[in-house]
Amino acid sequence: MMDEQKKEEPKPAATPAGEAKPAAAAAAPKPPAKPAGPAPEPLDNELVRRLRARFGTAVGEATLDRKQAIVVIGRERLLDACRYLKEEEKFDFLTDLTAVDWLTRSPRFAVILNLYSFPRNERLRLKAPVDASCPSVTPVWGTADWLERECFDMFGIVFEGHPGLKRILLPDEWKGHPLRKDYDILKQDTDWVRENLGIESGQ
Amino acid sequence: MTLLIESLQPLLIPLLRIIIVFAGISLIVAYLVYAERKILAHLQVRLGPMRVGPHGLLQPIADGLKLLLKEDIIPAGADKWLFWIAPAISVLAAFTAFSLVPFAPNFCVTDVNVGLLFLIGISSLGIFGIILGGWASNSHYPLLGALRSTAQLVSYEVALGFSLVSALLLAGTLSMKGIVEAQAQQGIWFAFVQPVAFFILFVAAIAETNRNPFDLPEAESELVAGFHTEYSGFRFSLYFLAEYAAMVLVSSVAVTLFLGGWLRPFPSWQWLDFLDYAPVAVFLAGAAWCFWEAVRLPGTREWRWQRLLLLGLGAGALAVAAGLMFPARFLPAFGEGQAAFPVLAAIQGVFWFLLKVFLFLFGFIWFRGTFPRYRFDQLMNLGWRFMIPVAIVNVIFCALALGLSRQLGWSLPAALWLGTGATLLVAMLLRREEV
Amino acid sequence: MSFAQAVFYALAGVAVVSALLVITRRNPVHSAIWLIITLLSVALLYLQLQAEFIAAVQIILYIGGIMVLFLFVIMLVNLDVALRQEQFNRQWGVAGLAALLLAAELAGVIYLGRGTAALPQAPPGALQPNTELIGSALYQAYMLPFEIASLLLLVAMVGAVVMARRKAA
Amino acid sequence: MDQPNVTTTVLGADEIILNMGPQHPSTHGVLRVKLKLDGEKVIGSECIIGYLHRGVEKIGENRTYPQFAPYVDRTDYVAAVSNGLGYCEAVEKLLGAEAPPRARWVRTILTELQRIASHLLWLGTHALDIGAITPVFYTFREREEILKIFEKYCGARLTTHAFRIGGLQYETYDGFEEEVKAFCRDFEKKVVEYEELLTENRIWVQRTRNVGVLTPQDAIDMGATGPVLRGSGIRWDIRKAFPYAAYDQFQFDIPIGERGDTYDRYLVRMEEMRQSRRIILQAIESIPEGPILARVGKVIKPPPGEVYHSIEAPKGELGYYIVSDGTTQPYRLRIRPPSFINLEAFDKMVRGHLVADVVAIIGTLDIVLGEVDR
Repeated sequence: MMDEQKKEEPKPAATPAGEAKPAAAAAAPKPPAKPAGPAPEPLDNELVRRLRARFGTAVGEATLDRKQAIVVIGRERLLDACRYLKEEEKFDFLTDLTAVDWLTRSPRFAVILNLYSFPRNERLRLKAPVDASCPSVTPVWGTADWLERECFDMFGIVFEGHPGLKRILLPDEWKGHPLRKDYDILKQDTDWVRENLGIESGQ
Repeated sequence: MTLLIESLQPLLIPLLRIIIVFAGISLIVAYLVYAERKILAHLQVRLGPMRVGPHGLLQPIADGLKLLLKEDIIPAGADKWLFWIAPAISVLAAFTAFSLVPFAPNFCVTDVNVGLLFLIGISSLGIFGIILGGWASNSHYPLLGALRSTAQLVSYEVALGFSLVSALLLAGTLSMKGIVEAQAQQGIWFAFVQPVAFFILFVAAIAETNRNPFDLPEAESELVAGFHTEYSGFRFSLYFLAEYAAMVLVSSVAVTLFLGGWLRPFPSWQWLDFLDYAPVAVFLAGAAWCFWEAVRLPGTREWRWQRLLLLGLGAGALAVAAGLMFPARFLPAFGEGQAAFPVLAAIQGVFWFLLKVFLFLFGFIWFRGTFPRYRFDQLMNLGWRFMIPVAIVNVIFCALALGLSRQLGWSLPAALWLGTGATLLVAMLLRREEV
Repeated sequence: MSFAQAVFYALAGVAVVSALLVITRRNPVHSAIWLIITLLSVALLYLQLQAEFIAAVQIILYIGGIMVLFLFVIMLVNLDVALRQEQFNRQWGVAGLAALLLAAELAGVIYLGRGTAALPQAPPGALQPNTELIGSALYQAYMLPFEIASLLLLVAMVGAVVMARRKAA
Repeated sequence: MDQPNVTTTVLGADEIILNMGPQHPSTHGVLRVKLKLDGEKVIGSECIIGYLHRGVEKIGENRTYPQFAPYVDRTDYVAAVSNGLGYCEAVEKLLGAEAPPRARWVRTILTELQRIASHLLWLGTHALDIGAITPVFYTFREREEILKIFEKYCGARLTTHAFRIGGLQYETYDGFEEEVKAFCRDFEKKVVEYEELLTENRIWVQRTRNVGVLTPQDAIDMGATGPVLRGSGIRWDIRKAFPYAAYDQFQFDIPIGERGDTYDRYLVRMEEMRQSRRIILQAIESIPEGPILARVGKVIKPPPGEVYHSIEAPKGELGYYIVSDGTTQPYRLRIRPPSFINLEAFDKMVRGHLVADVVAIIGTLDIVLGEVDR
């Protein structure tokens, strides 16, 4: 555990005081016996406070899971929040953008943005609960282009404002979005397979 | 009937020569491919062809058979007539040009007094094989390959031409034979007094034959196979043949113009006369190697055939060596009585000529194993903004040197070296400008 | 008819027929190929006249140089459009008439002057040394015209470069 | 002669569309690139990917945690060890467990060997694309030595599945240290050999200098990581920023480029190989004794929650985002593929260059289509 903490501490000198991590480390309870394992806990640091001050109720729950900061943001303020995070808080790097399908929840999907800040050497995970559409963050980070296309391809989430939203990994005519939970692992677009590959099944 | 035979008489000897040259060049080309694969393989820490025959020696034949038996595909949208004729043009041009190459003082198909011009003219027809083949395929990659080819060949032909001019100035003749004789007479190979021209010729020759680092028309990683992407089977093998024949051709031209053609090294130095026996020595060495290998093979039964083959080869080489040393007095037919060993004397020229050509070809293969490929604009820059100006400057200085030596009685080599130095200075200036 | 004459007529025939094919082919690449054949047969005619140098230069410059560039340009332009265009416009009747008139005139002139203009016999062998003779003719006897011609070519070249540049800018 | 019915390609003075791939010698797999050309100049491009899509992430949701480990080897199949490290550490983080020191040391050694192997493959093919046909044979010679070590260690050369959640699959074999040391000893000279062939070769420099320039701003904006990012002059490496395995124990430098062109990326990767060698030598000298597997239980059942863990794979940041719902299978498993995101910068890098440069740029991005498409 000690080793783990050491790792999490920001290394390069370029980093200003990383708010999230030390606060978290202080708040972290001593790990109990093995089976319990780590669990999410609420997060309240400078960054979250600034975000709340600026975006009010759009900023939802902020948690710290496995010492990683997670902030939930409403979809209507997502683009503004991203812009703010990039320009003011120096989260200049969009590491990853993906989604999770919570089949039974409402809104159904959570779009996950994994941000990183070079000056702070710190990661931040944004979660935006959305139903079928989500504002595109391509104006903020160029990376989002393909990542949002992949997300659309796999989950069917429409990113509003995306310059060319179309499928990226699957064929354009494919029906269905494979990473949705109601898309069975053995399911496939049999019509497409028959028409384009000339076989009955691609599996 | 007799009249017909008599009227054909003058055609007979040239016909025989044509057949010998054609067969010889075909063989050389086939084994050039083998040599390339072997040399490249050894440069690249691998073995190359090893399966067909001992050390893969029969590989070229197997390759040829394979290509002949392959299905011949003509793309649907192709211009069939042109698609059919284009490879033939390439091969025809490459092989016809050999009729003007003097392999030895007494052996060339024909010697024309504008021989070099004809040779360049005929070999420049080979471009049409590439252009038309690329166009007739009706496909993007071949077309791009053909366009690249055209631009490249036309550009480098200029540099090539200028580098030839300086040799012509020194020789004072356009006859291929005359050029070699001029080198014999002046007692120096032109490469030693015109190194810049020789270098430019070498580089331009690589570019003209589409070899690495100038192999853009068929750059595999960019244009798949360039102008012959759509070709297969026999037609592809024609292109292949033409390309390698062109390599041998430009090497022959370079050897004739700059490396003294059939002359042995330093022909005017008497104390090097023992070099005349080099062909014999080569065969003797070959025989010795065969025998040594045969002895070294393990004594078990499965190596019996290998051993027999090696022994046979060794014996053959010995026989050839003995044949070369056949004394003159048993051969009245040769009767001139000039050479003590007439067979050796006859083979002498061809031996040295081919040796030099092979050295040149080795350079081609070595380059291929070493250099990355130029980009198209860089190739053009090199050609137009460096090679051609330098070649022109070189011609001017060469002419100046000639004038100086004729009018003022300067020593010709000294004047030429001075000119070379001046050319190199100009080249350095050009280079600096570019960087 | 001697062997040489037969060769001459064969070559001349090839030259004329392929020249006709040059203007009648719809596909410019084919036209270019026929033009190459025309030029080649002309080169062979030079050879028959023992003008080896001219023949070699004909092959190098016209076939190996100019025709290659022709083909280069043809490949760069849109051939589909060319194939769909009318090959002969409405003036072809008038043009044909003019050509016929010209041919008649030429034939008439040759017929009328058949006795007077005796062509000199070609020398039996090649003029030796061929290349040197041309060289000295060009650089001694016809120095001025030669230089003027090369100046003209230079001007044309500079003009081409200027035009190309302006277009790019 | 019959009138030919030629359907000539439209090659007006304007644009043509050139399709490269999916079967093309230098697209490194089944990448398809549509190039919009003006003559030979590229004025636009579109990458068409997905030919190798196998739904790895979907498979991950339907396998238990240990079952999925071999699948990650098949994403970036030329750097399977790195993939395995990333996945195992991500699951360990999710569990709150940590591999014992000996395991971490061995992981570091194998991962750095894998980095060298991956870079060697890149170097060979990149040089081949630019027309130098010889280096590929030299690099494969050395790569072979690394693969032999892998084979001896875990029985596989390519898809190694070398690690296990909680530590190592196997104890090292007898003579492992000596063989790794011997490799490192020889490898120093070999790098010099490659550099002699290429680094100062005029043609190589001309072909790669100022080709595919990616400014630092663009590199960050396009999410480039790994040597692509460092080539643009940003000194960022996850091994330093968020040390994992045993990287915090060793000294090594992070090379960066100045201009962000293909040549700089080449130099960066060459230096990275040297630094990897340095790390391996330090690690092999100090392997601690002890267990190789932490106590993680027979059934891997992480508590609910989520984790993102990333490592510096040879191609860039390889991240795993795993959401657990407390069962034995991940609820959501996301792989952040470095190749995929680096390839995104392709269009930006390729505009204004020639077709020949396209090939150089694909090579310098060092993509593996198995990872791009997953």
